[in-house]
Amino acid sequence: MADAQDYEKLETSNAQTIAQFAEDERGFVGRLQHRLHLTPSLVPLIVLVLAIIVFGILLGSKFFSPFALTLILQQVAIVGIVGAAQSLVILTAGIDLSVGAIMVLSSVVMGQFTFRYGLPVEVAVACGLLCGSLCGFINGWLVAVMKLPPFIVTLGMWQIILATNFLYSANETIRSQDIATEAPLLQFFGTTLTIGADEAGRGGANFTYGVIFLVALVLALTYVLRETAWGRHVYAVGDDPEAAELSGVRVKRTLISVYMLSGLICAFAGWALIGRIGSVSPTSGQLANIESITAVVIGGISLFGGRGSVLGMLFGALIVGVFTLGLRLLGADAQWTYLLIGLLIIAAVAVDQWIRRVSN
Amino acid sequence: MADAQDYEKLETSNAQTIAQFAEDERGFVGRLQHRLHLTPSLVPLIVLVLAIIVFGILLGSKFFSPFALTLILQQVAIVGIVGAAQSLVILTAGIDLSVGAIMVLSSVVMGQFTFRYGLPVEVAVACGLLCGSLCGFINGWLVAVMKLPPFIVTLGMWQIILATNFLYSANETIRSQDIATEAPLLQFFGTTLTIGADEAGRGGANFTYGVIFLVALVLALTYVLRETAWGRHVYAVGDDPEAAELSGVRVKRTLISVYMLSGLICAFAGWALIGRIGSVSPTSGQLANIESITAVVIGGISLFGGRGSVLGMLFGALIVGVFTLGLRLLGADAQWTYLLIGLLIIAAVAVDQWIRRVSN
Amino acid sequence: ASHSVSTCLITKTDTNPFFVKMREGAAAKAEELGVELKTFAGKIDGDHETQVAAIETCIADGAKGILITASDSSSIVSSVQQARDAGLLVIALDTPLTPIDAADATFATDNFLAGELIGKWAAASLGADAASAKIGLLNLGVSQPTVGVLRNQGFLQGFGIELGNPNKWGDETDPRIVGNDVTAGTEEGGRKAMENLLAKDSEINMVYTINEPSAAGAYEALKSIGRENDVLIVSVDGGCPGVQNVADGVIGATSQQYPLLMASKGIEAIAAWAKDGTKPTFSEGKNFFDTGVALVTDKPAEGIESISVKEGMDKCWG
Amino acid sequence: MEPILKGRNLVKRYGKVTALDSCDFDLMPGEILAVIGDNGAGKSTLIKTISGAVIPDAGSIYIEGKEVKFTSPIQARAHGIETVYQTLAMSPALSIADNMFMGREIKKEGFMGTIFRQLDRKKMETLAREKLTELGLMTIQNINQAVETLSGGQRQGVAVARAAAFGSKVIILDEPTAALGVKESRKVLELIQDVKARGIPIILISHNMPHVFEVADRIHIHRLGKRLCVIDPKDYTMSDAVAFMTGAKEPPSEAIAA
Amino acid sequence: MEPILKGRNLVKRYGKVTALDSCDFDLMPGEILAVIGDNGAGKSTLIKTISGAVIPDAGSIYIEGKEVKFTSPIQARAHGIETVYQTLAMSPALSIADNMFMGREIKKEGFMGTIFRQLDRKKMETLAREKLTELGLMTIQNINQAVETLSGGQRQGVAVARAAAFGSKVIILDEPTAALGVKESRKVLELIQDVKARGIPIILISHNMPHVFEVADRIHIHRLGKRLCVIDPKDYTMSDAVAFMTGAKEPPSEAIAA
Ligand SMILES: Nc1ncnc2c1ncn2[C@@H]1O[C@H](COP(=O)(O)OP(=O)(O)OP(=O)(O)O)[C@@H](O)[C@H]1O
Ligand SMILES: Nc1ncnc2c1ncn2[C@@H]1O[C@H](COP(=O)(O)OP(=O)(O)OP(=O)(O)O)[C@@H](O)[C@H]1O
Ligand SMILES: [Mg+2]
Ligand SMILES: [Mg+2]
Repeated sequence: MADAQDYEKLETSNAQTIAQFAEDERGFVGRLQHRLHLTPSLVPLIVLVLAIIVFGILLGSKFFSPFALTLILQQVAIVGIVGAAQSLVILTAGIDLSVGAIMVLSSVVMGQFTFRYGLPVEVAVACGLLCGSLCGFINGWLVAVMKLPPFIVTLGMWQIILATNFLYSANETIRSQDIATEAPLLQFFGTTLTIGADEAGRGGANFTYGVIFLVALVLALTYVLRETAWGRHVYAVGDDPEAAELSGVRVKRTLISVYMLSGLICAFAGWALIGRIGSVSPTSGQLANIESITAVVIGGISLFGGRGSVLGMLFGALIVGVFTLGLRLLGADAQWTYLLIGLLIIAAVAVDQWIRRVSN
Repeated sequence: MADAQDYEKLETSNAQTIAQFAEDERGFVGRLQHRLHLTPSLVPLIVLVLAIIVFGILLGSKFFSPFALTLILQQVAIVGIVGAAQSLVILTAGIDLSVGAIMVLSSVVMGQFTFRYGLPVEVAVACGLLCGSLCGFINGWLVAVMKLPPFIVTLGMWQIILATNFLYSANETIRSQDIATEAPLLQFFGTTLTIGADEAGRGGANFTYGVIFLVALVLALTYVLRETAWGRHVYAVGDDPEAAELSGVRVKRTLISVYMLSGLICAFAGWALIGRIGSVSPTSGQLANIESITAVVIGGISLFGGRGSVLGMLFGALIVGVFTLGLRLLGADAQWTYLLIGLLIIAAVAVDQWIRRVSN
Repeated sequence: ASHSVSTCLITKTDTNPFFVKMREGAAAKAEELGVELKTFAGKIDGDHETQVAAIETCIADGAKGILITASDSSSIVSSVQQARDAGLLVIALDTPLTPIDAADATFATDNFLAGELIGKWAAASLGADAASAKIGLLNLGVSQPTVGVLRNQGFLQGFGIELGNPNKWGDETDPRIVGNDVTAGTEEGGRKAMENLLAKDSEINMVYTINEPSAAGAYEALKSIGRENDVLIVSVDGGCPGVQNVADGVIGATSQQYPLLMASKGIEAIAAWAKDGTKPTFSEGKNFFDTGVALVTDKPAEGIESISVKEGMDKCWG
Repeated sequence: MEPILKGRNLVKRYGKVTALDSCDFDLMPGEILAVIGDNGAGKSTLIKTISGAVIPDAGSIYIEGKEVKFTSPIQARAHGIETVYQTLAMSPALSIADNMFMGREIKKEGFMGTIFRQLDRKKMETLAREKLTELGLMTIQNINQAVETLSGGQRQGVAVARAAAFGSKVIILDEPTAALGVKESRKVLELIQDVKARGIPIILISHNMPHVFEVADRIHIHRLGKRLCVIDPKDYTMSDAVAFMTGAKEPPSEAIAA
Repeated sequence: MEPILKGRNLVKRYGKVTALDSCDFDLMPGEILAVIGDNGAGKSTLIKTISGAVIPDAGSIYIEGKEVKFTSPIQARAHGIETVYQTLAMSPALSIADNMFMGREIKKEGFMGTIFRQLDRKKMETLAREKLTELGLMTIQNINQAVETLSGGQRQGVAVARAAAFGSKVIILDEPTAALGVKESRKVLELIQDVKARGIPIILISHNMPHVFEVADRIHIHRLGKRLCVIDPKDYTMSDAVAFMTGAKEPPSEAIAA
């Protein structure tokens, strides 16, 4: 019965002449396309740079000044931090509708623990961060262990956390002045570094600690996602959880850790929020969900999981920030700005898709 | 070279003794499980019936009366109609965040065309329906032809349509009294059929035409999705668009038709909305998105497309309606109600998942 | 105690402290009079359908009366009619219905007057500078809810700016107006809107805000660039943190409203109606019961009646 | 004789990879043409350009001498070209019957069909069962079973049955027996002969040399994105074919000209 | 001799279908055991219960005589059981190297590895390339290519290379050569022999009878969810095996007892 396989045997004696297609030589455009394809976050970056250039030309120094540009950074800081949390979850093919609620509840916990119970502010902050992680853990447990769809889990948790927030805080605001005198640590992320202001202290580049935290967070997450085993597992789980499980990833543990980390980041966002608005207000953050998801999607992260980078999300958030401020400065009124941002969301993604298509 | 295949040849002469596994005999539970597995919409139906029974026991005739039960139907009519549109889109693995905006814009068009331009009300209604379909077409075109992600397309369109709505309507409400005297057709879906009221016209079962339309729509869509080629194509596209394309489905055409139909249904929802609230109000419908998605997901339709039924969505909407009314009648305050509804959303889906798991 | 009389309170939202206090006022009064109270609210400002559903629920529940702050003052009318037809007493709180007689009674503040008071005060405080003021207007939302429009237009009228369409903000042509932006009535929105306007013109020196949280947010934006002392902020509401902010110099002046009063009066009226069928009466010369509005500031301007911050603190809510 | 299907200078690049590199291709009427080649040689890409699933970057395709430009598989199907893709192209959540009739559903007769456009499920199910029985795929218990619950081999059987049932001009099979059992593979080979007997030409991609040499009239050897040569299985041994395919031997010059 | 891996009375139902019906199973140390059977006979289900990917409804599994209960494939891997699934189980968007080292990544040495937990990409890439070269999968140009851009056969090659590189006690291969070319299949068979020479037993599921008869020490014939019999390839012909498998012939009683 062996003779039929002789035709196969013959082959193996053949020397290992390695078959190799000729590399296709291309010009600059080709190499650029290839680069874009390999680094998807380049695409939103290009859109961002183009947007800044266009608004810079249209508006001149009013827009293209250190003051206005760093203002955008400040305005997107909260959305960016929450967007980082959202990115992690979306990379696992989930979605987190409760990010805004977790953020607000955490900030309320920090505030109330300090002012209502008189705890040292450091302890209160730690409790707030713990609270965020706990909310994240519940999300993660329901998604990973109970195998419920993330959308519905976080939709439910959104309502639960928000209602808890209102019930617990009794809708009471803690005023900025009180915080500044009694617990300035809560406003830590609001501290501003100003570079190059005029004598009166106006203009110049303003970096709040919140902005610096955002940038550091995005860089750290980029490193973790690219360079550690945990990061690869996050991508694998988002890509195909069944295949990941079969090839040795602890899918449940990875999912729970992602949701917990997301909750923790949201709690940091809550802290940064106190820095930004000065006060602790239980009604903030209602739009954080939709804004963070917008940033993530414009940033090129696939809602089906496994593809995209946190850096892209940051550019996505900045694109929205640039358009919002740019359009307002151009004199568009609030409703028109709203409409144009809608158009530009679609246009930004269309450009992105177009570039990707060309490079394929 | 043929001899190696002799072992194969031998086989084919063998008579067609058909290999068949023994059918596994099971008891009642087994058959029920199997039934649940085959008809996924049974699961939300069971949750619904249980919820009605529990609230009926807790609240007695206040809840378990024709009046209260039909009231729930009226309260979910709009969400249900929008949910039907949402279901279609979600079955294709998309999502439509613009449903609420399309609904409101269509109702504003119907109202303004009648009152601002003095068009005959039939023409104005037709224009409203056309407007909805057109919005749907734009969504569909961007998704199918431009290949943009549905989430981002409808997010952008949501903002665009809503801003258009505010700009066009100048935020003006058309009053119920004016509509009733000048263009009663706009309130058509508000017409109520009362069965079994007392002499004073109170109590009894109240069915508005809107409710009847909802039921008819759901039945019609169920038929179309199950029994026509188009319906099978919708499922195939949602399941795996590439495979559908390769096996001969006109994916683009199917997608565009789905979004257009969804837009048209939203326009009908806009018409029904006028019937429900009496007036034409440009600020209505802000929550239609999230509520319709909630209904769809509780109804067991997969957000990843291709699985679930419109009937399930209807039960999903009713579950939310029953809980909302039941909890309010039990005297829970609004925040507690939200909190409990959040819990119940998660619980309903957990039960659903549990039943599915057992039946596997 | 078993409550024979049941009432409903339906507010626009139950997260805004204004409505929270209204609910507390109602609850306290209801407790005192032995009336059962159920509260309802829209999920967001402008959430009209939930209010309609709430009215239906109240009817199904057999309530004697409804207190409502309508999200959409004219759209709610048919539902209100339905409730009245079912024998319920309906009282509009804070926001009058259109037409105003669609409700059995209205207990409200005059929001236009509230705006006008701070407008006049601001013009007087700026004195000669008013003619060259640079004004930023921080409104509620793009859907232009009535309350927001009334306060905004009242402020402009009081300040001496010619109005365009009085039912709409944003169509004024006065060059002193730098721009409008929306805040959603929150600190976050207030800060962002203020930043946007500052980027447009950093010389803004007069800011109108829809409520005190957005004023606090605007102040943070100014503080971050060191201009908190050369900009005058005015606001409306009179919540305790807001009045405290007037004391601290964050806000120049605010128009104080009295939600607790509205709510407790409303509960009293329904209790009376349930007892013997008496309907509430109106304030003299008005077609509604005015629960009043007072300008709170420690820098009174000539010819404009105001109360001191201390007095404001005594009457404040939330 | 004019080829029924002809490809000239087909080029397809994926990023850096050139999957098709000026590839030619000929299918004669009524023949079984086998396409063999190493993994990644570009065989699947070649047949995808022919079936409209991939649009080539350059080159032209002719059906019975007339140039055609397919932009979707539906157009190729309208020309009677039916394909079983290596990835099978089925909707996992739908039933076997639904999948077999996807895109060419049968409507009920009478007004239920014309007005209400109702599908004739019974007829489709009967036909589907018939086709599967022909292939001997009888371990499938339920024609309404979702495709995702089938074993890998069962899925492949369904895909082959679909192509055989509907192909009218050309049938393309990309590794149709890869996951099939001995018995089932046999059935597919028989089916290929049946189809050929009906006068319909077949393109068969396979790594199974005995199968290829058993049924093929001509063998197209693909290497590095190109047609290396075309040989007659009667003139060469399997060892020769494998040697050409892997580059161990130079192909004869007359085969290159063929 | 004690079997290294033993299954007794394994049962697995999917809804109405009984995929495993009181199935027994034995793998002896150092042997190559082939599992053959019709499509849908339950072969994949059997090996999934052994590799922890599916939890059986009933029955027990023993490793070296000790009962084990796997609830996840990770546990089986921890016991040195490495599996190539029919569906391959790879993350399409990740690179070849990422996929090969999924779940057992190599960290950098020094504090970058211990504190910052940085992966040693270079080492992983070098190792991955080595393994692929051993299999002769050299048409893969770039070890950082996403798996989704590979041809079907290339993917299979990567999966086999992964199992061969890491299996220490048992290697299970579910149709490892189904999509492979002649040359590549050959390499896999050689690899199987190599692994056996290292003393590691192998379970091979295949529909390719010549391959099975070439490498197997014993052949487990699976039919209708059960082990029908176990035969020695030296005592029977391929025709016999196929006849048993399809029910055309009764298996000899001594084989059933085996
Ligand atoms: N969608 C794609 N994106 C990028 N590269 C691709 C894509 N499809 C195929 N390729 C590449 O093109 C080359 C040819 O692939 P093709 O699938 O045509 O090979 P094949 O001859 O069918 O191989 P096999 O016998 O393994 O199926 C391979 O190197 C593969 O990596
Ligand atoms: N997840 C599942 N859900 C339902 N039924 C399944 C599932 N997996 C397998 N089956 C059924 O179990 C039976 C055995 O399948 P299995 O995949 O084990 O067969 P196999 O012997 O590996 O076949 P092949 O040679 O085609 O791979 C089949 O009838 C199949 O339809
Ligand atoms: Mg191929
Ligand atoms: Mg198998």
